[in-house]
Amino acid sequence: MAIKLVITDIHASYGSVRALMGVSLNLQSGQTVALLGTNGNGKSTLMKCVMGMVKPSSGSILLEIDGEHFDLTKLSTQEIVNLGVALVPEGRRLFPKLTVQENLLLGAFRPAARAEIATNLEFCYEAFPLLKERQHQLACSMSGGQQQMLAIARALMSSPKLLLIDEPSVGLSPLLVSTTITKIKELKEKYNLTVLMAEQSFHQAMRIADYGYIIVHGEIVFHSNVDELQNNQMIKSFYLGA
Amino acid sequence: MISLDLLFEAVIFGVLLGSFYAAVSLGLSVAFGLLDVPYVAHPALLVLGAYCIYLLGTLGLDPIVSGILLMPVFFILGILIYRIYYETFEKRGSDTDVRGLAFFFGLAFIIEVCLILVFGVDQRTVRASYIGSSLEIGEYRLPYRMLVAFAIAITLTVALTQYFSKTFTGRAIKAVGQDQEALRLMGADPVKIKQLAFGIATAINALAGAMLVIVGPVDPSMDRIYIGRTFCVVVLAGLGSMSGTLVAGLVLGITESVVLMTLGASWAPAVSFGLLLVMLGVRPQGLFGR
Amino acid sequence: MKFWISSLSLLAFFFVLTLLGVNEYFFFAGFVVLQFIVLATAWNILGGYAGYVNFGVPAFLAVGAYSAVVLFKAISAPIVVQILGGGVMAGLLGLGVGLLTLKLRGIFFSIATVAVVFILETCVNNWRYVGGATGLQLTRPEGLWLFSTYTRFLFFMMSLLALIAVATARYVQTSYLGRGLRAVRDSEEAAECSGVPTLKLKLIACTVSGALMGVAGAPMPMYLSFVEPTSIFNLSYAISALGMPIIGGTSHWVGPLIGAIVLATVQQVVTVTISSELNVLVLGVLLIVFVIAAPDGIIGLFKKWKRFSK
Amino acid sequence: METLLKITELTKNFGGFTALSGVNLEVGAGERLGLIGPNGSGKTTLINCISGAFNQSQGSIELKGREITGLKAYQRTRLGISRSFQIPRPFSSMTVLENLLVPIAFVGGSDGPKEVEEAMAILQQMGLHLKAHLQSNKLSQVELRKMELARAMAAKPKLLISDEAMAGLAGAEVDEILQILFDLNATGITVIMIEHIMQAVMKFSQRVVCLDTGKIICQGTPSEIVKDPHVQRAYLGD
Repeated sequence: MAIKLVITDIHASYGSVRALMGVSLNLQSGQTVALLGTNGNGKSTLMKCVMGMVKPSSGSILLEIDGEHFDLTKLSTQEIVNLGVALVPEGRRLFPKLTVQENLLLGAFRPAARAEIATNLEFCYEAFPLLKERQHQLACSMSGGQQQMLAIARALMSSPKLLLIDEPSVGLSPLLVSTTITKIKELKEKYNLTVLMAEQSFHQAMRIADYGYIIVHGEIVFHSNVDELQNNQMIKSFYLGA
Repeated sequence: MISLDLLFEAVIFGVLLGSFYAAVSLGLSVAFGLLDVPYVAHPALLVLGAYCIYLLGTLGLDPIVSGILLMPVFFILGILIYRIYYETFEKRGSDTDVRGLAFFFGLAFIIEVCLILVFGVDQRTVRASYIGSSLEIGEYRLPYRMLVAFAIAITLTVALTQYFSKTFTGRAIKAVGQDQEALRLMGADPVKIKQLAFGIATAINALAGAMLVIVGPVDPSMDRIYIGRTFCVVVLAGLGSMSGTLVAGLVLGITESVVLMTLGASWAPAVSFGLLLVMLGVRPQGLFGR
Repeated sequence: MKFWISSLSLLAFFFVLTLLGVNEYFFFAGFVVLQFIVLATAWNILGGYAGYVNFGVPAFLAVGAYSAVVLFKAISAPIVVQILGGGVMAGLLGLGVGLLTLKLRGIFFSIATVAVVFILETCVNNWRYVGGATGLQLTRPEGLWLFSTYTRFLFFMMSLLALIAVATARYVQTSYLGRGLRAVRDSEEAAECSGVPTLKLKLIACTVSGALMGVAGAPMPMYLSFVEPTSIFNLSYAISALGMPIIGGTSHWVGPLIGAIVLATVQQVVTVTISSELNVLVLGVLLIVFVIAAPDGIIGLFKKWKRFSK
Repeated sequence: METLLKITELTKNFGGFTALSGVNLEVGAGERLGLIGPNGSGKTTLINCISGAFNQSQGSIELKGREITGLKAYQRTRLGISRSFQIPRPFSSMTVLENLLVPIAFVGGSDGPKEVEEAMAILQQMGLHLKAHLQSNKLSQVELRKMELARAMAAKPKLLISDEAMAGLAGAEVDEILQILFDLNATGITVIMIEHIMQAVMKFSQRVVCLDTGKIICQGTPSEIVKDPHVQRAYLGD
């Protein structure tokens, strides 16, 4: 199942959130790409453009699945999700007054995922045993870390071909951040998911990314494979504005 | 002191009355409880349903049968009303509060006045085998028409609860009011889901309208007292919980029937509104609000 | 100043009118139109300026009317005292309703005001002293001061009340109160952080609006020389008091005035020529049309037309 | 530097979740204080407690030695605590000038011609005077931010809290807002700045406080903060 995402020269702004000024990025099958930078720099805006929630003013977003080409800027969010693209949104956006199970079942709303609902549910409960225990509990009554797990599981319920994760570490204590990232790494490898992850925490992202892009003020200022990123001194200055 | 078995009879009658109140409030529980649409025209739709049943009754149709026949018509009517509301208010995101309320309040009055102009102000009833006779248990006489209303109420509530928990669109309807953007991320179109929910909410009014005219004669301005009763039940139930609506309906029915028996009919109308005011003040999220 | 000159001369004109041999029906209908001016203007102080939709207009009318009845029956108070009493009691009800705004907004506030109507109606139905559900006959005194008939006197009294209502609305709108209330309507949170005592302003608006509605209701028992709950606790008063400002335009005190004059006159004509139900239908339809097509009402259209034609 | 604001053992929890636990902070009169920390660290909760939008669960807040915990937000604004909002909240039915006349009327007590001049002066300072009579919902994003600051200024504050006034703005616009805040501080107004744009915070602040998971993890001059391991861990992740 070959998948390719090619983003070229995207310009976009979204309410008060950072404008994007000519962002280009691409993602190969099975690859995990990290989008790095402190928040308010455009990471979420880019994710929203890919999901069709924000219409870029110029530039193109092409998704290739098994040889078939789709221009995501022309599709609605529903159509993009139906192609097999899933987003774990910033701030998780669970349905607070619905139970864990109801949230998960809603994840499988798209027709293709409904057929595999039993296997996906069983897989989620096995990957996140806590969710199985609390399946009849309301989403709002769960802690930050548990909600993050539920949000990821809900996205997996749609058996996605391309998984987008927007700032999973927000609001989590450092310990929980590393367990979340470890779980994503595990799932990614087990089902060779193609993942695009926006993350503030540089070191955490490095644990699972193959390739990284640094975005500052809506522009990609640096991108390279992970090892080069690791030992590059400039990174700290971008992050801390020293 | 009122005798115990009189009180017992009042409670039994209250259960039957309460289940009827629950059934007529289910539509509002969906439209207002789940979707937060200020649907003050819901009771007017109810009375409109009752009059349509009366009309079909003159052709000899049994009220429940005509109620079921009418459901698809009211389903489309509901979708139409929502489209107008969506295009004028929700889409433009303007302050829907004042004008949204005025829209539905105006709609309720238009329906009421049209009914007066067409049918006049005097009351209308329907005939059916189960209206007028009662079931005798010991020395209690339970009117069949109330038992029928009770049965319909229970089946409607169970059917709706199942729909909302077992089907995909049902769950989506429950979710759309909580986070519309997140539902879009699940691959559902929130506008279509809300439209479907509104269609269902209004379709229920066809069957509930049948119950209204079965339980007693109807007149055009009956919708005003039902604004109190339906909103009391929905607020009491906690927004958007179907089973809560049934229980809240029973609470209102029993309270009203006991007050009817003790203080007399003249105090009954104030019960639902009094309860509503207390609930709004003390616990706006209702008994079962989550 | 222009406001005071024009309104006082209008008042003088009405006074002269009562002396002339004009057909009695004119004063009978005129009273209703003026009453709606007071109602619509009063509703707009809370609904238009602060954005809280009060459906409970009949309750305030009834509190005004029944306070007048009690004052008349108990101490046969003159009409002026009845009006003052009605205004004070309705103002207190307004304060009570205002406290609701502490917790309730939007539809919850509106539904609570509907509840007040039905609760008060049930209480009055069970209150023998004021005639309960069957109502009460009241004997009207003969003509008063220089007015040949009592209806002419009431007509002039209501025109005076209309002036007071419009002047109050004008004062509220142009003073810091109006600015504060509009800030509360646009964003209550930002208003609180700009030093606006939001609760105090909402209470003032509710009390003033309530008192003015009470004052509009107080002369009704004398006007009809009969009072009964079902006719006064009628929700169509709510639809009128809400519809007229929305049709006229809620952002300026002239809006409710225009809306009331236009619609109340149409209603009087329709009631006489066809049927009273039809006038509620006319109002309902116009309300929906304006809410959808012209959200800023007649003055909105006028402003657009003026800007367009410049 | 004499103390303007003193916060002792401030704690705030929502249901089970503790947003702030035992925060102690003193802000000097005329100081430029930066407040940083990752999302969800409690920054917004802290300023909501100071401005009166929330009531804290425990702890006290003193303005110039006077306890203000019981006061409502509008009373605190009148005492000199002004704030702008992260997501601008204009009075959309009013013009830009009228937006400023609300705080002037309700804090100053009158709004005659003299006050209109005062408002125009503030707008002049913000570069918005040409748009004074424009309906406020027609302003651009950066103009809305400037009007928020202008409205906060119109309340004659002693303490101005700028809540992410620069989030999402272009480089040049960031510098504009930064210069405005510098000018305001120069007139003796204490400023607490909350931003994610590190260059802006480091350039503006005399002292920077870093919050994480509801606690102050360190404070110091900008150069100290950048080198502090806690901050790096909070921002870069361990």
